[in-house]
Amino acid sequence: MRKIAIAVSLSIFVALLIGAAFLIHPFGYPPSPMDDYIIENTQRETGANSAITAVVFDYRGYDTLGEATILFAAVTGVVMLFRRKKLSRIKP
Amino acid sequence: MTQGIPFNVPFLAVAAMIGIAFYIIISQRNLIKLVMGLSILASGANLFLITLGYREGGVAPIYTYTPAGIMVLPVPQALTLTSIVIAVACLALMLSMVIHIYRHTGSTDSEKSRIMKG
Amino acid sequence: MANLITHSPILIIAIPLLAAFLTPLIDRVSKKARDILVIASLALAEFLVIILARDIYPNGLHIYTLGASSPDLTIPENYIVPVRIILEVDSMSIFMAIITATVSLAAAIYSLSFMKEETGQNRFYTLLLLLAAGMFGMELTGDLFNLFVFLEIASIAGAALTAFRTRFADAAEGGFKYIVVSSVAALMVLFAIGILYAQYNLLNIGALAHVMQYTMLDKIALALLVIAFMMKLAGVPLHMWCPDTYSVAPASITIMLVAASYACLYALFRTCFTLYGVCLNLVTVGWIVIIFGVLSMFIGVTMAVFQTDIKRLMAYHCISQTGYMLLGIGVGLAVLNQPEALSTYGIAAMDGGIFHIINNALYKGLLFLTAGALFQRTGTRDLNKMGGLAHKMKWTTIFYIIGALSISGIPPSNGFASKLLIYESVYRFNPILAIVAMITSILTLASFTKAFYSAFMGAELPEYQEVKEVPKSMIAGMAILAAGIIFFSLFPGLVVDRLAHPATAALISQGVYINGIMGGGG
Amino acid sequence: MMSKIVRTMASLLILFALIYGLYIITHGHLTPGGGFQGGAVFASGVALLIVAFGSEIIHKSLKEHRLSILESSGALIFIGLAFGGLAIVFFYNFLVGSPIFGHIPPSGPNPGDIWTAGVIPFMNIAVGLKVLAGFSAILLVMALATTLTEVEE
Repeated sequence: MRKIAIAVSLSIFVALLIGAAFLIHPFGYPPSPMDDYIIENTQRETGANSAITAVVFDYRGYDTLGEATILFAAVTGVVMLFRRKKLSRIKP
Repeated sequence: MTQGIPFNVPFLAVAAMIGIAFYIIISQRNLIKLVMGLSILASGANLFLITLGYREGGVAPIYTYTPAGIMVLPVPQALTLTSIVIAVACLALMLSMVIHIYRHTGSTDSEKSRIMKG
Repeated sequence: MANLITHSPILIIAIPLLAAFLTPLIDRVSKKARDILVIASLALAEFLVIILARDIYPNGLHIYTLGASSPDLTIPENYIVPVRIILEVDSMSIFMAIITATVSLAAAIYSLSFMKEETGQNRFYTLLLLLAAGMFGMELTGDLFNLFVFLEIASIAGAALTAFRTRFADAAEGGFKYIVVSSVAALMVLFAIGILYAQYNLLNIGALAHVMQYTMLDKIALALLVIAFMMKLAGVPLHMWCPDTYSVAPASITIMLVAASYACLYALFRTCFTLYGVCLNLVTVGWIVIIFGVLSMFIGVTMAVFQTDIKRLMAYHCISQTGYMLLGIGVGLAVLNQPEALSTYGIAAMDGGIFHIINNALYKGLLFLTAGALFQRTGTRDLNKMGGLAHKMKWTTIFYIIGALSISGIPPSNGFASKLLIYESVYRFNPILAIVAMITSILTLASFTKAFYSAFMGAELPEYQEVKEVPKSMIAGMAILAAGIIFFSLFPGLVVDRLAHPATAALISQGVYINGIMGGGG
Repeated sequence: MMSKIVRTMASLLILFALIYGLYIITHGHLTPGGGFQGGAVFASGVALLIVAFGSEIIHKSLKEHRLSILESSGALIFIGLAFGGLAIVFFYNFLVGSPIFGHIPPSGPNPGDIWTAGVIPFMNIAVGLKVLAGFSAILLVMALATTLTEVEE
């Protein structure tokens, strides 16, 4: 029974997404008020030639700070999970 | 600005990838395959973000020796950079936990390693 | 001082991050210095939250644009759309920041001695600080993609911490479930952000709310967002991961995960009230949230009654308490556009729901910490094996009684105050819901008295002869939460007027939020 | 531990991979690339070494606690640069127009000199340092975890 319920809900979900795919703006013509500002003013405001690096480190630099902490958390997590065991037992 | 079927093919590909990824996540019992399904979902999200930023006949928005032509949107590419690193971080953590589950229960089958019931 | 207040939204997030990056280096110098660094940074964050709250309640919104030439320059000169990331703190987000700050401070102090014998402690404290910074980041930001990034930080840090004690077999499984559910939820949030970005080319919540036309695509994005945040909140149909993860994680991490799920609750309210706000068909979305709430309430408590593992029992209660909040806020959402209904019971329901968030964070936190103390001393979480611990562990018993009284809503306690608010207003909205809420409260009382007798009362078991009280810092951690509960129980009226009511007013007034960014700005 | 040919080729190729990674990090603000991408290229070089020489030998020279010091210092430099502009606003680009790296390039297509973009090159290098140390630590630790049968309890 569970299998049928999953299959039905999944097919509805995918049909919904395909419907959404048709409603989104045509592939090559996105609305772009925010991005036009960035493209024009990158060199004047941030001095960087590459608009993408300017967005990553200056316009939305706070996202990249969050990004760096995600990588830091993942590395700390993995190293923590495989730490060598110099373990003293918890007193029962 | 014709909005015919051929123009929205990338978004259909994204919808197909999401459907496949959710099918894998729901139906697969082996934990490694479940992690693979999740990485498909993450790359589907990245594909979706990138295709949002494309402009007809656009070039990369970098001013060093740029050819002529309007420029592609820079913000989705920055968002995709962030979501790629997030996908890698989640993948590394999940796989190290699967290694631990395998080491403790001797199998990566999610049914057998179901230690906690109810 | 004024300068500190203007910069305080970013300092609340940046100081725990700075401390987290410093911990591995300081740890090589001395363990003591590392503990002092962890507690000092969280205490400083709490201090900043309090002075920001004192500045926000009198004069409303607080804007902080990152990277612009002045903190409140939200839109670049003579341009129509915000380009940079803007931190927008109103009384609802500062209310949630108070909860996060108190809970993470109590968790850090508690785990000083709870984690004394563990190896790899500096990784533990780094991730604890990152989890706190992730929650602060989620609550204070005004940018959708930023909300996704900090949601992801909280999920990864929480999952790694859940699997901290790798010697237990089920720790890695609990962590794995948490990270899979969080990743799927976060990617659904990312799809919704992509859909909204495709239509309006904006990422700022205020700017999006300003231009939102609620097309078919926006409905799909709303559905994705609600489902994703319900997964993170352990709303009933999607709650399977919650008991496994909460029962396996160390006690101080469990209360941080509970606070993280309330940060997701805040994100759900922010999308329903501020991002979509008036252009929603409020009755249907309100009723969806109510149905999630009632299901969580009822099924959570019925599953909890016959649990033997004390932390699984508390985890199921956590699901049912989240149901109360969803019920309270769902009623407020359902009547948002009927002014006379809103004024009579809508705002009271939302006040009750929001007040219940802080109550639950405090007493659920206290109960999980007492369960951690029991685990530390008896080495087991199984209620059948425990017994007669009241004689030896005085303080833990007192804290357990305070927590149990307020969770089951016994009159003097703060749990009762918020549940009363919810009962009254929900009864006027729809009597059946109020009756279900009361039955749930009675079942909660029943299951906690059962747990109390099997763990604390009864004859002294031979193998627990030499059990002695838990060390000082664990008692200090529990004392912080107990003091909060007692303060809220003595002055419920004061807290509702000063904390919960401004938060409700901030949630309802979408216009103030929008022209904080689009209107003033310059 | 791979065959002799693979090991010698790996030790030769590693130089180009690392140099290329550093190039991408430092020229982040001019050409496509930046801290994350350059760090990933650098880490792929380290992965080449781990595959060729086996993780135990690499572990002798590349301890993960030293890598975590490198990673924390990279992260600290990055958040320090973010704090640097706190006089005005948190993430303010305070070096634009100043003598160090402050040169404003002529708008429109230009050859692109490296002496531009204020704080961004330093942030690129800090993030690159952090990413390369972080990814190498993950690769090394996971390689060690699966091969080295460590005796635990």
